[in-house]
Formats: sequence, C-alpha cells, structure tokens
Amino acid sequence: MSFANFLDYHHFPVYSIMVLFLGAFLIVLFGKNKFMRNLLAFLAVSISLACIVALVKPVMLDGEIIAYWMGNRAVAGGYAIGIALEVDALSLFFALLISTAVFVSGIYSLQYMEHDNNVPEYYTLFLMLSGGVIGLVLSGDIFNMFIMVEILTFAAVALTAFRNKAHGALEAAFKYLVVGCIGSTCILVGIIMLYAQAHTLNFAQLSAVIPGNMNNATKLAFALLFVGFGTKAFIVPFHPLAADAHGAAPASISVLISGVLTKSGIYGLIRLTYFLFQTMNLGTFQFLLVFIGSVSMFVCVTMALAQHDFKRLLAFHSISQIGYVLAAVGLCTGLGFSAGLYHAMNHTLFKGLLFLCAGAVLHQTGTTNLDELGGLSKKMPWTTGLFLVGAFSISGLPPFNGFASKWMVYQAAYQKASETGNIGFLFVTLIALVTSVLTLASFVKVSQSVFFGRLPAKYENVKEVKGGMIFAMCLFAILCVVTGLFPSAVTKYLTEPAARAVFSVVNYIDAAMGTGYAASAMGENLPVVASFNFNELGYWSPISWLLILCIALLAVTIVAVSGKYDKVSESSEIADSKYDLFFGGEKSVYSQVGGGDLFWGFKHNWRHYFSFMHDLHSGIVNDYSLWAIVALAIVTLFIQIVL
Amino acid sequence: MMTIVLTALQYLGYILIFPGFLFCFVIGMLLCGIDRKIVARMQKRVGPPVLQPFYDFFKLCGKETIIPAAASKTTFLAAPLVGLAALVVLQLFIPIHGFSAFSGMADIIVILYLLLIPAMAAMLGGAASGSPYAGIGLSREMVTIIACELPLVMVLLAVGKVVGGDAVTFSFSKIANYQLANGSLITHASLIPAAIAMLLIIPGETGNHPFDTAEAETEICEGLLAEYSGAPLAVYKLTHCVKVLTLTSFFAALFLGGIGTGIVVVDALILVAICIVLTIVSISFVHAITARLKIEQVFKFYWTIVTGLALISLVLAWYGL
Amino acid sequence: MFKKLIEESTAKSPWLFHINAGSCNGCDIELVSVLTPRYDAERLGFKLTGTPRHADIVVVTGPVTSQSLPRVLRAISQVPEPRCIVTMGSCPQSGNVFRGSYSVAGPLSKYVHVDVDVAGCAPKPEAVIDGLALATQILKEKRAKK
Amino acid sequence: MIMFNYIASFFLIALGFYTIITKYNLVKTVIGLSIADYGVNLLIISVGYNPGGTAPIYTLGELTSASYFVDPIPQALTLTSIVIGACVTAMSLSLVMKLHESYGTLDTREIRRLRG
Repeated sequence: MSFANFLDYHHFPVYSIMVLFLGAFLIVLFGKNKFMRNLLAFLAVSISLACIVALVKPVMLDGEIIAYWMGNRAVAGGYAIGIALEVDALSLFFALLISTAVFVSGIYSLQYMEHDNNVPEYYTLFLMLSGGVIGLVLSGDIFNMFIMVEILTFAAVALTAFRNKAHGALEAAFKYLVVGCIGSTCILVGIIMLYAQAHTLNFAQLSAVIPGNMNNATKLAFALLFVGFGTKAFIVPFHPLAADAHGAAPASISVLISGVLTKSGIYGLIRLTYFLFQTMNLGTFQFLLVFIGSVSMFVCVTMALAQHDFKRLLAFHSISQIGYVLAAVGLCTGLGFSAGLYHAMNHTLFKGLLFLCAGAVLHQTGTTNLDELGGLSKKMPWTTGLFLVGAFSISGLPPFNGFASKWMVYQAAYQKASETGNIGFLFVTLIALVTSVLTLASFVKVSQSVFFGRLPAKYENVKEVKGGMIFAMCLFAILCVVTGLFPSAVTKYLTEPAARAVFSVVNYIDAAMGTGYAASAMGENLPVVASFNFNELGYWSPISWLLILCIALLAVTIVAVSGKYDKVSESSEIADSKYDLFFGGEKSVYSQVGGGDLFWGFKHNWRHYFSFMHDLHSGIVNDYSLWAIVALAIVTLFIQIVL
Repeated sequence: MMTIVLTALQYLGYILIFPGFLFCFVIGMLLCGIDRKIVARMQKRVGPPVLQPFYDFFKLCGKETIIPAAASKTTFLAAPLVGLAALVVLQLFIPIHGFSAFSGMADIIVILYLLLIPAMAAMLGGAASGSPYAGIGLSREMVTIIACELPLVMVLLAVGKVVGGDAVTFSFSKIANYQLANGSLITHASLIPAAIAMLLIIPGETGNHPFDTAEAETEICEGLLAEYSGAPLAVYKLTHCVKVLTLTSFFAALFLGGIGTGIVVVDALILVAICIVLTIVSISFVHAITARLKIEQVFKFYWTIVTGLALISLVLAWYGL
Repeated sequence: MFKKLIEESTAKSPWLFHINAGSCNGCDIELVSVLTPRYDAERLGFKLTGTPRHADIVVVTGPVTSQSLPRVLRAISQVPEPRCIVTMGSCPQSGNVFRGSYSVAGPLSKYVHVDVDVAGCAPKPEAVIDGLALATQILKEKRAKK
Repeated sequence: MIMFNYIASFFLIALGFYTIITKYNLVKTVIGLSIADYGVNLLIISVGYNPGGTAPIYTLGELTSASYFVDPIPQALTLTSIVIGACVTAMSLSLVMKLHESYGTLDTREIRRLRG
C-alpha cells in the first residue's frame, strides 16, 4: 500500500474522527507539558477541519456519496455486516460546521483556560466531545450513532461540571446527565426494536427495509428515537437542561454545546424522519415538527427575556434558534430545507461568537450577571464590537447572516401555507417574525446592561482580553459577515446540495448497499418526492445594499465632518459638572435600569404568562424527567395515530 | 467608459438628490413642519412657521456638542449617522409609481427589518450615553417596536397574499405592477382594515403622539436623547422627520399605488401630496385629539385593536374575499 | 452663508429649560400659560424641553434656596453653548418676600451671569414673551460672536 | 417464555423511569437510571435469543442451512450497553458526592439554584 493511498479522500472521514480521539489519548499521556498539550490540541482540531474541508469538493460539488466500510467489510449477500461511515452532502454539511466550531473553540480555549486547574483533562474531554459529534454525523451505522451520542453526552456532562466551584455547575451537570440518560435509553431501545424487525444496524439498509414494513413496534421505535434525539437537540420540553448546562460550562464548551450538540440532535432528527421513516409526504408529521419548532422558538425567546444571566440568556436563545431550524426543516420543501440548514449554520457561527464574548466578559470581570455589569464598551472595545456583530446577526438585522436565513424561513413557511392552503403555517411565519423582534429586544437588553450604560466603580481596572481570544472571536465574526453577504453562494454550494441529499434517499441507500438495492428492497414503496424548488418569494441583494449604505454613510460623514460634527467638548481629567450625566440636577450616582426590569411594558401585559413559565421551570430534576416521559408518551400516541 | 461614468453619476444622483438625501431632507422636514402647524391650528393656536423644523435643525448644528464623561464616544457619535444613512437607503427602495431607483434589491420583508436599523442605532446611541433616562427610553422604544411589529407583519402578509394569489409574493415590483394593472389596493375590500391598521402603525413607528412614550420629555427627559446636544441631536431630529416620509411613502407604495402619470417629477409631486395627506390624517389628527399613553397601554393597543384589524384583513385575504 | 443661516435659525428656534429653584409655583403656571393657545409662544419657535442638553434658554423661577442652589448650578452648567439665562419673577432677582431667610441663597446673579430679568410676581405672560424675545436676540449675538 | 422477557424488560424500564420521576433522593435517582439500564440490557439480549439455538461459534465448513444459533450481535451490543451503564453510574455517583459536598443535602427539591 503506497503512501498516496493514505491520502485518498475516501479515507478522510475516518481520519477526521480518529485524529480527535487520538489527540485525546495523547493528551492524557503527554498533557502535563503546556506546550505539548496546546500543540496536540491544535493539531488535532486543525487536521480534522482540514480533512472535512477537503471533502467539500467531491461530496458537495460533485455529489458523490462516500460509503466507507471499516476494515473493508463491505456488503455481502445483501446484508451490511461491517461498520460503515457514510458521508453524503447532509452529513458533510453538519460535519463542516461542527469542525469549524470545534476549531475556533479550540483556539479560544488556549488562552481562555490558562488559569484553570486540570487543563489536560479539559482538552481530553474537549477532543472526545468533538470526536463524538463528528463521529455521529459521519456514521452510517445506527448503533455507532448511539455510541457516539453516549460519548458526547458524557464528555459534555463532565465538561459542564468542569468548573465545579462555579454557580450551579454540578447541579446542571447532574440534571443534564439524568435527562440525557433517559434520552439515550430511549435511543437504545428504539435501535434494538428496529434491529429486531430488520436484523441489521446499517442505516442505509434500515432505511430501505423499514418504511415498507411499518408496524406498531417500529412506530414505537420511531417515537423513542425521536424523543431520544430531541433530548440531544434540547428542543422544548428539554430546553431547561440546555439553559443550565450552557450557563455553568466554560464559554468554549458552551460554544460546543450550543453550536455543535444541538446540531447533532437536529441531524439525528433529520436522518430519522426523512431517511429512516421517510415522512416526506406525511402532512401530519410535518405538523409535529413545525409545531415543536414554533413552540421552541417562542417559549425560549420569552424565557430569555426574563433572564438575569448573560450565558443563561444566550442558552435560551440557542434553543429558540434551533426552533427556527426545526420548523423550517419540518416544512419539507426545498426552500424550507435550504433555509433550515442555512440557519443551522448561522446559528453555530453567531451563537459561537456570542458565547465567546460572554466568556471574554466572564474572564475579565468574573461575572456574567446582567444586573452587576455595565459600561464595558470603554474598557473592552473589541469585545463590544464583536458582540454587536453577533447580536445583529442573531436578531436578523441586515446584512448579517441571521437575516438571510430568517428571511428564507419566513418565505418557506408562507409559501408552504399558500401552497397547501393550511392557515397553520401562516402562524409559523408570524411567530417566527415576532420571535425575531423579541430576540432583538433581549440583545438590546444585553448591550445596555453589559457593554453600554454606566460602568460600575469596581470594574474601573478591567482590561481587554488577549489577542488569541480576540482572534478566535474575529474568525466567527468574519464568517458571520461573509455568510450574510453572499447568501446565494452559500445556498448554492452548501445548503442546496445538503437539501437535495435529503430528497434523494435512494441514492443514499444505493451508495452503501450497491446500485439497485433500494429499488429491489423497497419495490413500489420507493419514496416519491414531490418536486421541490428553491424559488424565493422576494429578493434581497445584501452586497448592493451594503454598497449603497456605504456610499450614503460616506456622504453623511463627509458632510458631518466638514460641518464640524466631530468638534466636541469632552471632559478632561478635572471633574466638571458639565460632563456629568443629567440627573435632574442631582450629582449623578451609579444607577442603571436592571437587566430584568427592562421591557416592563411588554412583561406587564404578559405577566401571567411569565409567572406561569417561571413556576414551570422549577429546577427540580424530577420535573424535567417527568417532562421527558410525558413528551415520550405524547409523541408515541401521536405517531401511533398518524403514521 | 463614458457610459459607465454617466451611470455611476446617475446612481450617485439617486442616492444624494432624488429620492435620496436632498429629497428626504426637504420633504421630511416639510412634513414635520406641516404636522406641527396643523396640530397648532387644531388647538386654535397660530403655530410655528412651516419651516420651523429647518430652523431647529440649523440651530442645533450651531450648538456645542457635549460628550458626557460616562459615554462611549465612538458609538455616541456614530449612531445618529448610521441611523440616518440606513433610513435614507431604505427610502431608495420604495417605488414611486413604477419608478424605483434601485429595483430588485429589497422586498417588503427586508424593508421591515431595515426599519429596525435606525431604531437600533438610536437605542445603541442612547445606551452609549450612559444616562439612566436613556435606559428607560430604550426599554420603551423596544417595547413600542415589539408592539408595532406584529400588526405590521400581518399587514404585509395580507398585501402579499392579495397581490400574489396562490403564489404569494413579497416583491415590491409585483405589488407596484399589480396596482398599475388593477388600481390601488386600498379599493380592495379585504385590505381596508389593513390600511387602517397601517395608518395607526405610522405614529407608533415614528414615535409621535400618543405613542411617544419612549421620548416623553416631561417624564423621562427625552429618554434616549437625554444626553445628546448639538449636531448629533440635529441628526436625530432629521432622522425622525425622514422616518415620517419613509413610512408615509411606504403606505403609499403598498396601498395607493397606481396613482400617477409615468413622468417622474409629476409622480414625485403626487407622492409628496399623498404623504402630506397621510401625515395629516395619521399623525396630526391623532396627535391633536389624544394624550400620551402609558407604555403598557401602547403595547396593549397595538396587540389588540391594531392586530385585530390586521388579522381581519389577513383572514379575508387568505380566503380570497 | 451657512453661518448666517445658523445665526438666523438660532433666533428662530429657542428651546427652553425650566428650573424651579424653590418657587411658589405662581411663575411656573404663568410660564406654561405662555404656551397656551391664547399667547402661543410656539409661533416664535419656543418649545419646552425635558433636559438641559437640548436647551438654549434656561428659565429660573424661585428664590434659589440653599438646597436647590447646587442643583441649579449643575443643571445650568450642563446646557451647551451658546446659552442664555433668564430669571423669571422677582424671587431669583431679589429674593422677594423670602429675602433674608436662612434657607435662601439667592439672588441668582451672585453665582452666574444672568442675561435677562423678567420682573413681577408673577410676571404677565406678555412680559415673559417679551423677556424671552430679548433673550433670543442675546442668543443670536452670542452665536454671532463665536 | 421469551414474551416474559419482553414484559419484564419493559417493566424494569418503566420502574426505572418511575423511580427517577417520583423519588426525591439523588442516590435513588441514580438507582432508577441503573434499573432502566438493566431493563434495556435484558431487552437487547432477549431480542437475539433463539429458542433452542446453539452458541454462535462455528468453524469453516460446519455451517449448513440447518445450523441454528443465537444471534451474536445483540450480545455484543449488550456488552457495550453494560459498559455505558457502568459509566453512567460512576459518573452520576461522583456528581452526587460533589453535590452533597457543596449543597449539604441529597434532596432534589433543594438542589435548584438554577431555575426560572
């Protein structure tokens, strides 16, 4: 076997997983040395990213589906015996955004974690987590998916509890572990029930066999798997876990939990509903996905409005954005898929950026409590600027990326509503738009309470964070802007191939099992996909808009500056009452509207809802487990009835 | 080469003169002046001259700009300029009877979001000043935006449904063409509630009476603008005036299209006339007969009455009535 | 030309900030009556603002009690240039009937330069408008000198 | 006979979940997780079971159409699942210890600093 053989791109999927696990192992051995540890971690994440990026051309652009059999144990006698990795455009899309997030988070960790104890363990777990997620999305074997889910759950739980002195870290980890294990148990039982029916664990073969042989047992398995992957995606009713875990974990891990773990759950749900059970033409099932998505969107954004903690607020937003993704994906139109995947990507980028900013604030001030912070923009200008980029992106202000994808989500929902004549989808558009403006509201709250407003005296000596952390944040910020400015390129080269992959189950099956297998195994059950299109209802060209805005801004600035706009009176060091804030004539003291008390006019009208929600999120692990079981029961009933 | 230069100059002219800055500046100020005059006349006062907003603007340009010690200077100074520029760019996308300076760049949903940018700039500028009054003003401004957003979205969706039929549309040019062919949308029975809702949204979006809780000068010292003085304040006042023009001409484009001759100058004059009428109806009359609402009343008003009107329209449009 | 425009505008759009320095409210009511339909000072461009940062003319009423003095001075210092200070009623000018009281620190002219005094207890609205018109002229001159 | 296995395994899983939901002691919650896990293990092993089958060990040439053995894959899966179950128990018990250190209680109703 020549060396060139190793560089064949068919091996890259397995490399990208192996290198992370190998790095984790080596860091345990050699991690005592700081340089060695950083080098190993950096190498692992960058090689993994490189392998994934190298796959873009064959898989995304040329449309090849890579089926990689471990140890060359390929299909024999119509049965998949070996363990497979199967990479189609959908897997690669998720792998791409996961490895990007892992890469940036890794760079950020180098400086962010330097004051912590047990850093080698941190990197071990970090790499295990990353390897688990990439393994999950690249795997073509359903039991392997389960193993990877377990690996990433354990790593995430351990990392949540990593700073076990932090407020609520242990508690969050325990809750996450309990409900996560309920989810994992569901997944495992579902897998076994499928195995009992089909006697195979290969995803492609299951996809070919199961849809034609639906019975009560497979339906129950479907419900179990759905709830299991739902807990991994933290959709409602599992969102309190996400909030707890994000708030307690180190910021670099919050990036992974929000940007990566939730994506793996969404990936699982897509694979489950559209490949394994092929519910494309089932209106009622789409209703379930869209309903859960819309509820997640709205409930979590209102929960976020009521939060007092920076990271906890971001955590609730994270689930709110996942709601967008799920609702868009559930629409099951070409545009809907494209929009949902686009938004999933954007969510990873802007939420990663925001968590890194929160981490920077925590790193420098030691707190993320919105009621204590304020006025940091004078001390941390870079962080402020980058935070604003993230905040504008997530609240969907043009021309940042959040707008492009949200705009597509609205269109997809409205188009679907109009095509099917179902007024329910219309309300999805409305909820999505209202959620978007509520998102803006809560980020206005954060910018007022953390970065602008008055600077409390105890933060007079706060400094900007170090260059490495700023660099990591800049990477995300640049990606946010770029993906926002070139929406047509992103949809054409990334999301549309991935969306097409969802609609070509047959290719997925044939790539693994041999050409013609799908047709022979499924017979007349071959999925008939209604024609799908990516046509949009309106138009939006961010580049031209930005160009015009720049010209306009330039013109205004020139006029303003020539009119001595920048000739201002500023305070010198001498205290002068002229430069005090106007305070009704009083000597101004530190006073700021607390983060929780902003938007009183809104909250007052919704006070019953907010108090109800507050009581509901009781923080008791038994309640959260009960929600999970109730969700399982409801989904089971629903699926038994409609499928 | 010559043609490229000429095209560039033409677009530059669009941005700077018509329908860009100069047009917005003059007409926006004029609309506000007329508004103040009409309100005064309705209260049996003589009222300020129609050119009063110009005087205010130039006076403020000549005043000293004070940066409070607690403020972040860059954001404090840049926010007004960004807001103004974004708003003027927004005006460029709104078609004037078939004439659109930059067609095919932004549809009505984009306009909805672009409208947030000036508000966002004002909020960030206010927050950057560090004033506690600005904190309250910011809170109220945001609640007003949330309040207006829901009915506004419904209005836009209803229009999109009526124009597109089964193939719903968000496209401005399709709306304009539909009205050229079939007459103004306001004659469409199902859209009359939506038009009324939109008329009620205009004062809320511009922050005029009785929805000016965010800038209530008597209770929270002008809220967001509490610490602004001199030229930045002048820019804010101008932004407010331009916003009146933008929203009224947005209304005209949505509901009163198809009125015009095809000659750009004449159409522009017709648009100005329409905007004046709309300003008088939706801003001045409402201003003169109401007192300022409390912020939770603003929210309640928009999410019940106005949303109800818009919802009626949406449902009617949905079932093709 | 531009400078001329600003000067002219300064005279046509004077915004008021009203400080009550311990007044009995008589003058405050009269000041508000200046803006009512009968006298309508808005036809001259007058407008009451809520914050000193927006103001051109500061109207002080009341005898300037020792409690209010630092507040009055701080608020006046926060008004951007060019600015003009008008005292309204006899109290801030002389102390009126409160003169000699232990709690009165006035008159105001001991602490800041006062541009216009409008006498009376309380002054008639016509007198207030006259005083304010005078103040706008002073404002214009200050602007021109700059 | 095999039916009894299925019923028992689902009973175990349900019992585990019931324990997690109703018991307010952290250790009992962990026990509930383990019980559910045992139920799953029993289910997996039962799925692979063939009445009267032999051990899944054969050498080349021995395999005929009549040879009849237990499905080996679920047994492998069970091993994995048992390992994972042990990890869950170890991990959660260590968390319980730490929680007891910092909160001074094992009652879930008092371990709720993060809520709302």
